[in-house]
Amino acid sequence: MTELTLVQAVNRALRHALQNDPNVILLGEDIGVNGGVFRATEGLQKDFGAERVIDTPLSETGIVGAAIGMALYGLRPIPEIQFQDFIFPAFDQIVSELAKFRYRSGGQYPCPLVLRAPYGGGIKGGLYHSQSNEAYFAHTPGLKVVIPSSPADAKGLLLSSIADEDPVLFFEPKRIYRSVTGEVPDGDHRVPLGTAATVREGTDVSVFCYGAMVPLCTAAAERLANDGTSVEVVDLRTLVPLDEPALLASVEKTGRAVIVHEAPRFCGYGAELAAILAEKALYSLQAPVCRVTGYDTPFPYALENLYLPGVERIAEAIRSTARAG
Amino acid sequence: MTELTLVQAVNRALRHALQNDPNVILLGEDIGVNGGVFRATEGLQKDFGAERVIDTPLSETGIVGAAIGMALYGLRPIPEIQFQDFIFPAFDQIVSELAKFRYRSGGQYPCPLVLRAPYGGGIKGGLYHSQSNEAYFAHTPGLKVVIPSSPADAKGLLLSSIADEDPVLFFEPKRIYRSVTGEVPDGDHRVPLGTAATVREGTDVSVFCYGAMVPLCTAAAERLANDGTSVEVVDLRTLVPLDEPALLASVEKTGRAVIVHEAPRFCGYGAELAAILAEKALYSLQAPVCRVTGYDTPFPYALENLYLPGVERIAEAIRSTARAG
Amino acid sequence: MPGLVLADRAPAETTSAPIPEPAPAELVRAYRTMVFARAMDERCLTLQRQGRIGFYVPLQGQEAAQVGSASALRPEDWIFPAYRELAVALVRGIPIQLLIDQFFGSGGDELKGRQMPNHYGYRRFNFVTASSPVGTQISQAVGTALAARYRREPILTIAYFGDGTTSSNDFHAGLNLAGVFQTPTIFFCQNNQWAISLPRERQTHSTTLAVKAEAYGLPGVVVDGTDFRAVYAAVAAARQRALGGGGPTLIEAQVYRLGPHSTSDDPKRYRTDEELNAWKARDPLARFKLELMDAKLLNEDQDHALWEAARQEIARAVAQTEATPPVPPLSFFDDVYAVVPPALQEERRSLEQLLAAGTVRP
Amino acid sequence: MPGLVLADRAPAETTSAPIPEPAPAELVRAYRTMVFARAMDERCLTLQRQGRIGFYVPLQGQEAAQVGSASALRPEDWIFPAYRELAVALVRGIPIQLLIDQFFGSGGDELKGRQMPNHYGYRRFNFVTASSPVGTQISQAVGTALAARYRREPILTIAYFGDGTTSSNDFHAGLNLAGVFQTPTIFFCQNNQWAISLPRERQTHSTTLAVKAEAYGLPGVVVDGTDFRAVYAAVAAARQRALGGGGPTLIEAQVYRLGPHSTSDDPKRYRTDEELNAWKARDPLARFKLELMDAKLLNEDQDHALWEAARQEIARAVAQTEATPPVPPLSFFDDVYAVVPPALQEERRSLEQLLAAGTVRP
Ligand SMILES: Cc1ncc(C[n+]2csc(CCOP(=O)(O)OP(=O)(O)O)c2C)c(N)n1
Ligand SMILES: Cc1ncc(C[n+]2csc(CCOP(=O)(O)OP(=O)(O)O)c2C)c(N)n1
Ligand SMILES: [Mg+2]
Ligand SMILES: [Mg+2]
Repeated sequence: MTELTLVQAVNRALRHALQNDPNVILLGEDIGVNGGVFRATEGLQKDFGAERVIDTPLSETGIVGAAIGMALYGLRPIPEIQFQDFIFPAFDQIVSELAKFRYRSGGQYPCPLVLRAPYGGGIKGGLYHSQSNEAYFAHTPGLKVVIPSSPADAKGLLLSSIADEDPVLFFEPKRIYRSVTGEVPDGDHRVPLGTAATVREGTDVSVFCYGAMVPLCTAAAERLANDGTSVEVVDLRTLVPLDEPALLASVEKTGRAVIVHEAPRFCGYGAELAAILAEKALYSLQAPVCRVTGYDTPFPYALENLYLPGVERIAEAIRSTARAG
Repeated sequence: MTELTLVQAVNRALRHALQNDPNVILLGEDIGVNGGVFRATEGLQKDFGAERVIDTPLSETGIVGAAIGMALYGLRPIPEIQFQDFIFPAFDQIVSELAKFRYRSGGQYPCPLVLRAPYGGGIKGGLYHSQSNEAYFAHTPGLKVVIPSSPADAKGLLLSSIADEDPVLFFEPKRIYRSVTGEVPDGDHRVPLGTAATVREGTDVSVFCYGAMVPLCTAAAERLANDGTSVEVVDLRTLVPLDEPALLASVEKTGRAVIVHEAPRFCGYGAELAAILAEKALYSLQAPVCRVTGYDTPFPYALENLYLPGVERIAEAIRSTARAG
Repeated sequence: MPGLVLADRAPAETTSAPIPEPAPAELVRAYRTMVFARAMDERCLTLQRQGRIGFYVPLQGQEAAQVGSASALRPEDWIFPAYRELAVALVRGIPIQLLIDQFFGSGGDELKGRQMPNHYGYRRFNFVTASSPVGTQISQAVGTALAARYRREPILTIAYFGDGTTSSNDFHAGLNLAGVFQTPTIFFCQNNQWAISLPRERQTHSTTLAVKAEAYGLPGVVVDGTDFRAVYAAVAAARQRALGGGGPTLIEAQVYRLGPHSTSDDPKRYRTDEELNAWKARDPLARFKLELMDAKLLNEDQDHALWEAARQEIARAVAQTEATPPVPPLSFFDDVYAVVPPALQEERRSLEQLLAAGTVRP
Repeated sequence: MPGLVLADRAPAETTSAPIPEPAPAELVRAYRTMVFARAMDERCLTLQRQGRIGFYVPLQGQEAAQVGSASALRPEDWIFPAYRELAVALVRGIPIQLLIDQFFGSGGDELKGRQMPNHYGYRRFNFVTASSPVGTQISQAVGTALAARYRREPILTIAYFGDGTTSSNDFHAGLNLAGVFQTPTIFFCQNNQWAISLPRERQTHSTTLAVKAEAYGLPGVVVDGTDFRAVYAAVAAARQRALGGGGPTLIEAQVYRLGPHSTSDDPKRYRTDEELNAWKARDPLARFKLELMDAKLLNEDQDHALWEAARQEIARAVAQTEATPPVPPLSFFDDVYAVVPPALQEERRSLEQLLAAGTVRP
């Protein structure tokens, strides 16, 4: 066990993978000499060489296209997109190619790779350094989508993603890259994909969240505990495949659901969670489902603290959901 | 009034716009000399010249980028993407630029244009000529999303979209381009954006759908009428902005909701509809919400008739929703 | 090298070792493959008109470019095709039964009926499964070349694409990456003069397509794509250079699409009979046949026999495909992921029930 | 023309009319703008270090390229900047108060606090609002040029971007479209040798960046971007050609980014002091100052006064911005659409209630 920040845990996982699997190759903008703009790849080019930690030209299209070509050949590439906001030039490669290669070839060409990108707001990044674009990828069959919320999960989920036989989009909550520290197991620590974590048990209201929203939801839950409301906080960790049993079990227990994410509400990931509840847990629901999300606007700069769900807004939503019905 | 197919109605709307607004410019691949691979722009270059109906090189990035530049300058460009499946090379321009220009400039640079693309399955188009990608755009604040299901709506919604001050993605159900005909008003026929149409009234179950699914849902409703189940079919027509009052009013009346679309279920547009019901109509719901959609796989070729919702699958879902609870 | 010219002002690189002329037997084999491809094409266009297959992309006019380029490769080289590379597939030795099965989307299709006709690929032949969005294979081919070099495996990758596809994002990304990393990659552009209805000169304002190589610091060559030997020589030279560490090459093979873009297309809407006829006079098959006859490697009887053999083999394959049961109805749930995840299993189960109840039919 | 060379083997096009040298008053005005830009830069770097603004992108080293290019334009020409074009904005006459307001995201910001510092734009100055994703402005600039020509308005558009951005999709798409349609567009590449930590020679294997023009059939020129006159002449010539119907030009201005990529960057991690110092010796301000002093257009006292005036004006603007109230809390719901749609009105109302109740604070 070592006390690490989230970004350090990512770095450790990458180092572990580079050390233990010669097929692992990192590529991206500024990841080598510079160690990544968030230092996630710090020291790795120095230790593993420029053939394994590759500084690429400024082309997300090329980064993902080349990574796919490597994966087809049998390597385990880990491309980095500098900010999730800049993933769109690679969207065609991700959605048309990466997600569909295994399928369209009748299983001949699996394409396992882990595409890493920091996502989310709260760093005064404005429109183009703050977005949460997970829903686009969650809607794309063939991709897996993983978002850690703690240093230990960051390492464990990343190592599981690298070992996975399918393409994984691994989105890192940059806002808590350094603000959260925690004990991280050394060595080959794995957290299985597809399993949610109940980070706090409770009986009155269930809160479903992921990434940088998890600490905020936990804080809101603690606040409400003082008022006598028992809140269960479920960190989904893997958005695709979703741990649906965990979702349903929690709502069957509490009868009330609050869903929290940073992305805009309309057609966001939370819509799917709410839809599943409307389909499969309707008779358990004692109160309307409630979503606490980014508003349906682009991400603003000066007013990001109003735009983003904060502890107060989350707590208020839990409170009224607890009372409703 | 003239009896037209859906694709002819699109052509008439474009012709009307070219005739009445010198700012209207069409651009895209094979739309000029060739008249479009579906003949939607047939005859327009001949009549309005190559400066107004522009055959472009093979670059969706360039088509949309250039169209944005035209819109900034005050024109009303109508770019065509040959198949909605090929929109992804332009995804960055659409999501990062088109959707955000007005916002990021504090309102200085509106960017009104209508991006047309045929979408959907049922034409034996396989993975890359069949997709329904509306959810990606519906999740992107700043864009409007419109999908007609009849010739009259195709013309009326398209003319309203061209007159709109915001960017509109106008997706045309290619499967019913020619199979559906109907009376279409001549001249400047408009159907306002943001209003759903109740294409069939009913009291037992509400069915929400759009595009090529509308005729199938209507057929399913007719079938069930014989069994004594009264089905209301609501054609949403505008996905963004959604006519939420129409959604809620219908479910308040029937207490039961079936949602139908071709796109994969997970995080599809139907998830948002179900989520709104779980938030705002929970106490009206007498049965679980039911989604009938494409399965969560890429779009298959040989088995597309099993993949796509058909009348039987829709009717079965309505039937069991009518009985549930 | 006959018919081979260096692109307008492209950095000229000449290979040291001379490229050997193909042996007579190789020439005849190449011709036979070209005949075979043409016969397949004719047959498939008919099958499509008869409604027996849903769609087809013909290659007529491009046989010499395809057979010439593919013949200069070795089986371990990875091919990244577009959708028009039937003759490349035949050179690679992909059994026509597999191809016909794919065109029909029948139960014999190793791709399991997932894709439209012409969008095939077979891992054991190092022939990567094609997709429809143009250009995406180009940057992938560069990645595979990087991977092979990383493993110190002496192979190259070749990406096939058309004139229109030089405008794609991946053309730019792929060639730039290849230049920076000097990957063993050949970019083989079949300039068939048209991208559906857009003529080459309105696709781009550059003097040639090969000259675009210079934007990435690569050598670019133009070759007469109706001339088997010229294409063979250009590709063999590029291969030699690439494997010698000399980096990638862009080759523009000038050809003509004699048929429609696809069975959905009507070229009469956008091009003239004069143009078509001028290029028909340069039919690569006719040219190659004359050359072989001049060299006494072929006579009319032998030619006739080649066509007959091809037609019969194709007919047998079609018959076998049509006797094959269709793809199993629930198979479309496979291969989305390595293992079908629980939610998708549930979807499969629900369809299985609908099928069992007779509510929906395959 | 001093310092101007045609790109390696690019199709040379020479303009007929000679480009007039800027008048002495123009030269002095240009120098004053360069001083102003440098002073702004220094001040803003300090403001960022003090935490008074959140972020900043410096332009030091690129002043001559920016002032030289922008001075050769007319106010009706549309500018499509990247994020580093402060001196271009100053030439255009954008009041520094507006810029400082934008950097602070204060209530005076005409962009309403929507964007990070440096991502501004003002319609009335024909200076389009910048975004972060690199390159997207390039194809947009081509579309605007097409629109202007369609309206028979004699203007041109100019897109600014860096060396790294030549690898973007929109560079390829934009230059190709411009070539095909021969739009009145200047592609102005400030090759400052680095894209964050990637040096120019690992961005692309081409001999120059200007040579990429040939891939699109355009003229490409390389110009010494530390030389005001050379840049001015190159852009003026390109403008003349474009408005005469001669089509677009790619100009590569060779400069150096003397500072960090942004305030988040530490260039010591990836480049040497030797390289930096070599380029510092070519500081465009120092060079221009010497030239003006040689020509007796400037003396030390006047130079000093220019710096003082600049610093004072900037200080005044900062003070005024800091006295401005913040952007109104609910304003971020505006401008998503022309009219706030009902669902968004509902979201706004819900936040309004939370604010009114004191649950959340601005
Ligand atoms: C990204 C994308 N846009 C549009 C299309 C539709 N389309 C299919 S083929 C084609 C023309 C391709 O021309 P070219 O590259 O010259 O190849 P050719 O068909 O002539 O062999 C177009 C526009 C597509 N497949 N992909
Ligand atoms: C599409 C995209 N990918 C990545 C980034 C992150 N990024 C910001 S600036 C930059 C380097 C740009 O280099 P260059 O074009 O040379 O311009 P310079 O900053 O040197 O002026 C990168 C990689 C981005 N803004 N957009
Ligand atoms: Mg072609
Ligand atoms: Mg640079």
